[in-house]
Amino acid sequence: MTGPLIPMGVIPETWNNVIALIIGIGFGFALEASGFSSSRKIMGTFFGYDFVVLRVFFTAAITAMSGIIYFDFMGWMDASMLYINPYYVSSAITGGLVMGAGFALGGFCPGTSFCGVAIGKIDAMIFSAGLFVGIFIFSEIYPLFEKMYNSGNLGGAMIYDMLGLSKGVFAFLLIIVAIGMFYAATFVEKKVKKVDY
Amino acid sequence: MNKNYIFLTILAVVIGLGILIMPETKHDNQIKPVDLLIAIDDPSRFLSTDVITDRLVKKDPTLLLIDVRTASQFNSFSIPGAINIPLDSILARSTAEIMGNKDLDKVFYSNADVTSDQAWIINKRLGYKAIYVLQGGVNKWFNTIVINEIPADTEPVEIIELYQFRKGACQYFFGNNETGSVKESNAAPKKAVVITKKATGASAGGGC
Amino acid sequence: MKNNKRDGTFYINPYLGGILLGLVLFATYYITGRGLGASGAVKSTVVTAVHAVAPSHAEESGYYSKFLSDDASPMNNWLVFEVLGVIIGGFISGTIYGRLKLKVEHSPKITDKRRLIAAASGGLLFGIGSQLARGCTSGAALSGMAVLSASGIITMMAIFGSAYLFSWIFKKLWI
Amino acid sequence: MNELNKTLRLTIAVVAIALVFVIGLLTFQKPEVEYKLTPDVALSHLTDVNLMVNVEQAQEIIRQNDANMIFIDVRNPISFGRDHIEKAINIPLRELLDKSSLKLLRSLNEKGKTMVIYGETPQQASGAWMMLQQTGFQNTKMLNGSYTELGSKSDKTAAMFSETPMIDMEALKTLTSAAPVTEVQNTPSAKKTVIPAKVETSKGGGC
Repeated sequence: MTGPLIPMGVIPETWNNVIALIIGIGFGFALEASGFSSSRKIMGTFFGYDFVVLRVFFTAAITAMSGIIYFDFMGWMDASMLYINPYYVSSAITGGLVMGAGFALGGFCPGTSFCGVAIGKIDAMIFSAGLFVGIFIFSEIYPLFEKMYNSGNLGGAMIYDMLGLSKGVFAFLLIIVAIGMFYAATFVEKKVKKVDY
Repeated sequence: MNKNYIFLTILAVVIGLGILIMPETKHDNQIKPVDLLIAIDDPSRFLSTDVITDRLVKKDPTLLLIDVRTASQFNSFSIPGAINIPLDSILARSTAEIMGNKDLDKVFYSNADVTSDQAWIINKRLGYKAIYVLQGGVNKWFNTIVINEIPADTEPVEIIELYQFRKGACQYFFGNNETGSVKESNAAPKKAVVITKKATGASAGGGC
Repeated sequence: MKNNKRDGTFYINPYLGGILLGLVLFATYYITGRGLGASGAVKSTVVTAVHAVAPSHAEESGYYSKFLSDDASPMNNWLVFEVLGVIIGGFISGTIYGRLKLKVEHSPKITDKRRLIAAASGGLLFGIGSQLARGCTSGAALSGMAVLSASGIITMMAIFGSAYLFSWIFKKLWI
Repeated sequence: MNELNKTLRLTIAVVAIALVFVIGLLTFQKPEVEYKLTPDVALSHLTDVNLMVNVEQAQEIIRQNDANMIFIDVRNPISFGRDHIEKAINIPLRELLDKSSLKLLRSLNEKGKTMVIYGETPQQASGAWMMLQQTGFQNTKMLNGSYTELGSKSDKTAAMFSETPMIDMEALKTLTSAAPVTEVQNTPSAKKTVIPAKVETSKGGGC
């Protein structure tokens, strides 16, 4: 049984929505149980009192990455069939910068805000409402961004290709860097004054 | 610090080392040798001359005949509507565009089965779909469609019908000696060209 | 111990949470061949809503029309069901750990109103940014990192870099 | 931060994941056969005359009884049982890449034997030969002819399989010249129109 299952036709497309719901439940549970439903806990990463975002984010990325690489090697999964988001240089960076500002103001990102909504955080609900409005505004003023949105398309570029490394070397470095960051985070947490939330 | 974290760090580094020493898997669309052998052993890739002729006469736009013989052989005689891709240029980039067109049934032919089948095997290995071989090649096509002996009246109905079909197809391609044949013979190959053009248009569209 | 679990302050080990999230992400890739996402669901909803209210406007607009096709409604989208699942999953976890409570969470130094205004503007910016970058933290950054795509890692660095910068500017909102 | 001190479930999870990887790697087997030639090289071998054996050469090999030349019969066992070249080894086409066949072929390869593949038709031999060539058996040749040809010198039905053009141009001429004169002129012109179509194809493909 080689994955990805739906593109390979192992699971019919009609199951798509059911699978989406189940995966969403897992996603929501993992986020909420780690504390991503609390904006103050999330913001701890940026002030150094609680690095939960850094830990969860990098552990998740490394787990999924190793899984994909190992499964690909063992022939259980065809990594070349995975969808790679196209890389548009300027719009990715600008979008990231705008999102960072939104992160600092709102204290949520879209996924975590839905988690906050689920447990009754009013600020999360307002954040989600803002999300709708933001996307609506973007769509309305899209002609202004159109040029930037479509410029500098590098397609489904891979980071290790851009850096001139092999996939294995980059993945290994990522794991080492992440472990280093985890230790640094623990160190910083001890130094920074605890914040009650 | 919790001792477990040291253990977990080591475990994570070991997993990372595994990734580091793992050779990168190559992803091409080539089918596995074992699957290729199964495909070679499966005769369903062979289409009979009558089937192909029927589709040619019906101007099937999804049919693309590919002549893998040399250009000189192609120019001296070829099945109407075919395009010429000699075997040695079967891996050229322009060929890949045609092969990648999923809407076309690509049928290789040569004088007999051998060269066309070799072209088929190479393309099958590269993972192309909807590729076939004309069974018997031009020789058989010529000797069944162009040259056909009138069966005796005592033959079964099927054989007589087959003869009539072949005779009709032959007249469609090359005209006959009855009056009014000039126009017909002129028109038929031209139409065959139209089929090819449609096909190429489709392949260009798919490639772009 | 059991009391502790129910009082709303219990969180699982963040590394365990990360592994759970990573397994969910891996399962998503293994089953569907695509990553997770959240902002895409909002986009689908917005597109559907605009299309329902002003169909001609949606069809003429350069952006909406990208996501409108004749046969399938954009609402019938993988991500919409996934986000519904996120809400259900969050609710389950909130129930287990006793965190279900209607409240506005903010620093004691600011008022509810200020927190809500900040949240609304944050959501707005996130909405705009996620469309520009073709995905949000989960869709572009996390899923992109799992497959080591350039867009994922660049977007992740841009988000966290600018969030570090802006969080010091808006420090008063948080501590 | 007391959640950081609870590591039992985390350890179990990480160990479980690592175990999946380890089990996967332990059960991982390299495929028995892999392509050793790129498609381009394989294609170039198709036109290599040194890798072909025609009927006369094959008959010569049989006469000389050269110990370094081994005939591989890829026909089905029934045909092989009925009649086959002396000392030929029967490996039916579908079993060509089976473990036992590969073992045999590899041992022959190591001994430096040249294997001549023959089948019912040259097309059958060609398929088996191409398979072996591409999977790294360089010491293989194909019989460019059918098995029945080996026995008799001129077998008309067997010649049907060979790649020599058998188009009776005379018949074609009589077919077209039987029609009025104008048509004779028309037919070549009609053929010419086929050629531009070919040119256009390469254009379209290159786009």
